[in-house]
Amino acid sequence: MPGAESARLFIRLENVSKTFPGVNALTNINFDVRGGEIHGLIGENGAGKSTLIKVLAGVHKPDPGAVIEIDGERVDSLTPTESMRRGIMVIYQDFSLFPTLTVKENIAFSEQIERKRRLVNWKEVEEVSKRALSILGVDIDLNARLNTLSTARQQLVAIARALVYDSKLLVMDEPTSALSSGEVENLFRIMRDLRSRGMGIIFISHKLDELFSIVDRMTVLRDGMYIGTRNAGETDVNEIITMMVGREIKQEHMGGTNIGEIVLEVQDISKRGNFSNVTFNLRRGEILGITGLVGAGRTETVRALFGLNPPDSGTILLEGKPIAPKSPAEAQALGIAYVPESRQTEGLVMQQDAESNITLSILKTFQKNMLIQFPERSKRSVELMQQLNVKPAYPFMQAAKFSGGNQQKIVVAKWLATKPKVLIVDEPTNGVDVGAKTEIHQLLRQLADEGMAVIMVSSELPEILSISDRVLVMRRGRINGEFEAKGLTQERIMERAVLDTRRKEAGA
Amino acid sequence: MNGKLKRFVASKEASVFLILIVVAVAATLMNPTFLSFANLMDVLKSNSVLGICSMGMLVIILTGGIDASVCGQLALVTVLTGQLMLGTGFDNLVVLYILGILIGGCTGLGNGLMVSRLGLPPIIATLGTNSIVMGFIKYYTNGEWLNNLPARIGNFGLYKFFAYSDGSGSTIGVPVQLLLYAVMLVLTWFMLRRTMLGRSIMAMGGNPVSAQRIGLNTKNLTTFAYLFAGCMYGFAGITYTGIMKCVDPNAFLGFEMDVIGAVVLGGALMTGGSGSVLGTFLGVLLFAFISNALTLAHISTYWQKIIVGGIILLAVSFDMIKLHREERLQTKVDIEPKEVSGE
Amino acid sequence: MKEHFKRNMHQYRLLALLGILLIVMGFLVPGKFLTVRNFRNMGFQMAEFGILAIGMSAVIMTGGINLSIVNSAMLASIISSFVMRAMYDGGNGMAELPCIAIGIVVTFAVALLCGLFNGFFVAYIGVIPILVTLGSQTVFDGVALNITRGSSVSGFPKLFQQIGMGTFLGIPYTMLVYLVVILVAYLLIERSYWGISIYMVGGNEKATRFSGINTRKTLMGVYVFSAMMAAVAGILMTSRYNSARADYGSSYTMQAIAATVLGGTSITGGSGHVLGTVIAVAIIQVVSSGFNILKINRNFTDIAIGLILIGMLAIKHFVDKEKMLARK
Amino acid sequence: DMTVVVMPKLVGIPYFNASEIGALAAGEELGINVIYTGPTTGDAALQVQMIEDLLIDGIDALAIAPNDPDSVSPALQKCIADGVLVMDWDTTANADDVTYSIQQIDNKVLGEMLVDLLVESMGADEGEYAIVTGYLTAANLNTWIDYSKAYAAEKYPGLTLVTDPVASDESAQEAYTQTMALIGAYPNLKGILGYSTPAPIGAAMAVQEKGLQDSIAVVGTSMPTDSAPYLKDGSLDYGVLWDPSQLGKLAVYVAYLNLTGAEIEGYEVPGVGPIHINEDGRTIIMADPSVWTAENVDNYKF
Ligand SMILES: Nc1ncnc2c1ncn2[C@@H]1O[C@H](COP(=O)(O)OP(=O)(O)OP(=O)(O)O)[C@@H](O)[C@H]1O
Ligand SMILES: Nc1ncnc2c1ncn2[C@@H]1O[C@H](COP(=O)(O)OP(=O)(O)OP(=O)(O)O)[C@@H](O)[C@H]1O
Ligand SMILES: [Mg+2]
Ligand SMILES: [Mg+2]
Repeated sequence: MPGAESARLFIRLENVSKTFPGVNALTNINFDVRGGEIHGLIGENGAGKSTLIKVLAGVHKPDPGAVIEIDGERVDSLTPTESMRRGIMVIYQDFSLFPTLTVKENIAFSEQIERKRRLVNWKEVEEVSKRALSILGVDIDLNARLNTLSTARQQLVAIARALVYDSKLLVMDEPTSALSSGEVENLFRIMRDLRSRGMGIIFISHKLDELFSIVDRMTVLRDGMYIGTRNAGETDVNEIITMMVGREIKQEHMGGTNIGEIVLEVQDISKRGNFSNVTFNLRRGEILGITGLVGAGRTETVRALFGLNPPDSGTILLEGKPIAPKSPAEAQALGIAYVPESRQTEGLVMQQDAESNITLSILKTFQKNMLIQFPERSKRSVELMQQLNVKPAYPFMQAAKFSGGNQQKIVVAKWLATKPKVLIVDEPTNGVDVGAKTEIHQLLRQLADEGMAVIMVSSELPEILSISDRVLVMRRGRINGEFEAKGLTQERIMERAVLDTRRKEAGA
Repeated sequence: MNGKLKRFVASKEASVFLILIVVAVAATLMNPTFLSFANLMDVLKSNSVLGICSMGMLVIILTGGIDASVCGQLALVTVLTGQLMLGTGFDNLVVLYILGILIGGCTGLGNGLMVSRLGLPPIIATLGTNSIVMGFIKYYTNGEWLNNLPARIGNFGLYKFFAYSDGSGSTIGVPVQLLLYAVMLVLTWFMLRRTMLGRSIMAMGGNPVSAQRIGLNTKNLTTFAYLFAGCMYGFAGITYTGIMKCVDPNAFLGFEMDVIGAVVLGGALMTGGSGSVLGTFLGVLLFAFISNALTLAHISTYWQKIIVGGIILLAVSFDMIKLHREERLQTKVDIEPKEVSGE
Repeated sequence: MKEHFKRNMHQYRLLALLGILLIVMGFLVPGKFLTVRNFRNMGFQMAEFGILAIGMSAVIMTGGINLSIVNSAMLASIISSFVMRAMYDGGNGMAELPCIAIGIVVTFAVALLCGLFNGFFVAYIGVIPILVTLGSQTVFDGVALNITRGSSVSGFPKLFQQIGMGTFLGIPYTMLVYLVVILVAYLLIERSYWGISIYMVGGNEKATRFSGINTRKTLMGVYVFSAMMAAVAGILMTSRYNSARADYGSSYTMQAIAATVLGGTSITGGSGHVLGTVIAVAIIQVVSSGFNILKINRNFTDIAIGLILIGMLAIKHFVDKEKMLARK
Repeated sequence: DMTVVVMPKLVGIPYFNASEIGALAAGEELGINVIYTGPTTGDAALQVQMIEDLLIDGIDALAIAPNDPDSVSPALQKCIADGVLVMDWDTTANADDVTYSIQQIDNKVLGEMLVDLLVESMGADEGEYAIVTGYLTAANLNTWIDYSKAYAAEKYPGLTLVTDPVASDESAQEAYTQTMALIGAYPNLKGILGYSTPAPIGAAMAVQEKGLQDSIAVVGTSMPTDSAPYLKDGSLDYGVLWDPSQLGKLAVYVAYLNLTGAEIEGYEVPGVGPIHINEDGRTIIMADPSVWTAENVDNYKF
């Protein structure tokens, strides 16, 4: 039972500001977390959530004047080691794992450092990591190299690493962005367990329903400023959204108004170890949602259409003509666009500026007499940034310096620029805040209504339900159900995603 | 066990190993001398310096760095210790080795500090060090060889274990350099595999930002890598003097490319975090044996270069093609078995 | 404007250093260094090295490296020299001009093959560039040695020497060629579709490919471009030295890498400017020529260039405070 | 004030250091300004640059050991156009480019002498031999090798060269490694000819290590102090060379005499001897090569 002891303040921040050259990421933040509570940290993309926790972790030094109190003791300079020593453990938004080490080392490494080991105790590493994964209830090859794992599995490893620790405050920066709902449930179970043992948890997520189901209190940031803290029981989604964006956002089903003829026909395509007998078609003006559990083969399937993963058999018809793109360049020429799921490795050239990234897919159009017309390019990129409300709208800022959500908007903008016939988006709102999410949804809808055909792969069922016209559910590489979106419920989708309903139907 | 074997077959080390076997078989078919104990020992002896240096380079490459100053550092070590021996007749091998390691350590430390504290890109820092050190050495020594070193160092260089005479006057046995190389191999392996220091280097090489976040002092780790390499070069330098019985300040020109080549051929990634002692060892063997095999196979000098280049390209292409193939055939989705029709 | 200055800070500093060096040399060698004659002399020399450095820069901008650039230059020169010699036949064969024209075409053709060779392994097989070019360097050198048995090839039309020796209105042809190459390289690398793709590929090959850019073509193009630069440099060298040999210019490889990074191109790719490389080449030239004229021991030239390299990049690091990401 | 530039193929190797001593000594004896400078690597391109740069400062005479005669030719023509006296030394430049050509020995004599010495050390005029050279691209080494090969083929048909010359990149370690491999590859090898000064040393090292002093003969161009240990234990049979410092001295003297308009033929250069110009009016040959053996090697100090 969380008693008086656990209700004690564990950490208190006062007057914390952080300025990067040209950006006030945090301004006079006041914030506290008690032991034995789960504290939600909410805010739009770029609100400063990640920056705040990097201050807690000792990765960023706050501007002078900040007060940080841990366990009642004032800490003047917080380094990563100091922060860990005082019991703060962070799961970073980008995982911060070691790609070339094995799973077991990734999990046990920081713990070994904490213990000031000089020699590696491989047995201990193995035991520790096994234990951590079993707490999470997942089965991952301990000796696999991290960079051979999918994003979802990497995220699980990052969580496992934090669980190894006997920490007092666990900070989780969007730990569920790549997880399936089953895995999320599992994680929540563990979080509740940790809470009951008196651990404080900071939980960052853009998925408000998730947040409401787990947090005790939540603090809202906007544009680097502290807006307020609420008890979960005493507030509702609408109030929080208002606090976040300063206005109310309604989410409702947006059906297509202008659905036309078939643009894309996928006929019985298969690829060994990727997907099997996939058949569907796509109409002009329609948004086709593809959902399913992580690892269902959705990404592999849509990549087949973009020339990244050509199928072994089957045919793809675009406007009635068979196509077989072998590379993204070919697919693009055919009028197919693809927003990949990993913006860091596949979406952006991080060290280049926003302008170069946004205009990369349409670079050729700025060519005149063999030369790129830079003024035109700048103009176009500013337009695109404004259209998607990228903040800040500085075309010359390095992509790496934008917040996660704004980076995602840049990737989306890059593909919108090509005005494709078929637009494929893979987890388009992964790590995107509610405001931006709605904007992206509206944009997709608008594009469809203007005559584009859209395929949206997403694990977020509310998103699927709110903007798709039709929904495909995939399960283990096959299409396991197709629905009209209108009137569809999350339960029916989950049923198809989780259960092998084909058996019943075939039998019936 | 089976899993381990599978992992090895899939590893980069396996490709180098395979090419090595092919080279060895081809060479043996053309000239059985290749596989003779005496020949193998000779080749290992003359490449032990390359091998020891490659251990240092491996650690640097694991941090994502590179060292273009191998030549300068080796020259500095051999010339300074050579001068000492000539000037004073000093011939205590243990002290010489310690001195060599210290001198190499100093230049290595200099490189490390420039990279970690001044934030210079490794290639610049070490290219700079190399031209400065080589400039001074050449200016002071005028490229003059140091001859007539104490007999002890030469005798040490000739020492062989389990030596026996083969009747024609030459002694066959395990050269002392092979032992020295083996010790450095084990030492580096131990450092990288069993100590937290080594694991930290591997981790940092893979993701420096994460390393900082979990509280590793990446600056010190980087500095250490260059320091370690410097010490290895120091050790290699004295070993070299033992083999050659004299010091030639110009002996190592272009040697850094051999060392880098051997490490990378052994599967280490230039971006850091990935690479192994075993792989590097195989890389050194491949480097050493190709050239030896070609001479034994009576291939004309003019063709040797073309073949060596060709084999390097073949080895690395083979590795890449294998990787692509695996990637293509990898099962990404566990596909549901087909149709379970009504029963 | 401010943006421009901030972005190109390093180049301005290099320019300032060049100015200072010129003034210092002017003082140290009064009346001899800052003369038309010396500038013409440096103009003769700088071109071949500068062109190779530009070829190297383009490759480094993609995150690669070309260790075989000088060897492709020499292999192309040697083969074309043989062709020219055979056709000219000491004056008994073809007329000078067509003979030279064919020679130049052959140089470009052979260099093209070398570039395609490297590009194939890098772009289509995906082998890392340092290994590819380490291997191809050995192969090219081996082929060149096999053809020449190590000796030099000469005996082409007298007129051919004019390329490397002649002047137009007092300006060496080599300098004119160099200027044209700089302009073309600038336009190609910093203003063209292909050039922008170079930077993007250097930053993140995968994201660039996913954006519909044919990154294989970009990479292939870079190695071909670098080979074309090698061909131009090869022609200038063959003409200036009136012969071709397998090991000419062997010291240029490392120097070209040094000039590229001194010029501000990041060795991990994704950034850099043609003009930065050009200024860096000029700095190295002034130091080298100045020390030669001062008859300072050649070893000090190496030391000075080493110090400049470390110094300028340390300044870049400290003043710009732009922590150079050690890698992507 | 007279300025004479003596340019070696490269600075910083023992051979050219020795010639520097002679050249500078001559400058002092004659009271003229002698500059001894060259590139740090044997790159012909660098040599051309240095010549061009030196011309800016104005010099009176240039004696050059060209890395490649053809490549320096244009630069030498520039010198001539500038009124500079151009000579070559150590390695010949193209005949049109030089007024005098100062040669340590007759290339043909040296090439043939090496073969004779090898046959003598082998104790037989038949058997297998191999050649270890410096760089495959070195013009003077290639000249000697060509003379040696031609002579051996004609005079000793029983000698067979096992393979093309093996390069040691002017490094004793490389020569040692290559020789080790050669010994393994050709079990009947009876002799090794080493060209370039480190090559015979490296070859001797390998022979010494294998304990094959009695079955394999090693003969080559080497510096006496470097060769002493190997000559004494029999792994190197003969070292052949000349005194490079005398060569440097001779070059400076010839330049001085020419510039002052004095008579060159028959002039007695201190420590070197009388100058004799060949019939071609250009070539000056210093002396016959000296041969060092275990007995006499200690008399030489370079
Ligand atoms: N290293 C940096 N240099 C400059 N600006 C930065 C840096 N890191 C973050 N910022 C800026 O600080 C602000 C806050 O970013 P932060 O990553 O904390 O946002 P966030 O709330 O976590 O957003 P998201 O939900 O999108 O992850 C953004 O405007 C971002 O561009
Ligand atoms: N046992 C495993 N070990 C490691 N990785 C696995 C394993 N099984 C599946 N994966 C990884 O999971 C991924 C399959 O998920 P995929 O992206 O195809 O599914 P998806 O339905 O598109 O899900 P999402 O898009 O949500 O990630 C592949 O990238 C694959 O590498
Ligand atoms: Mg964030
Ligand atoms: Mg996916």
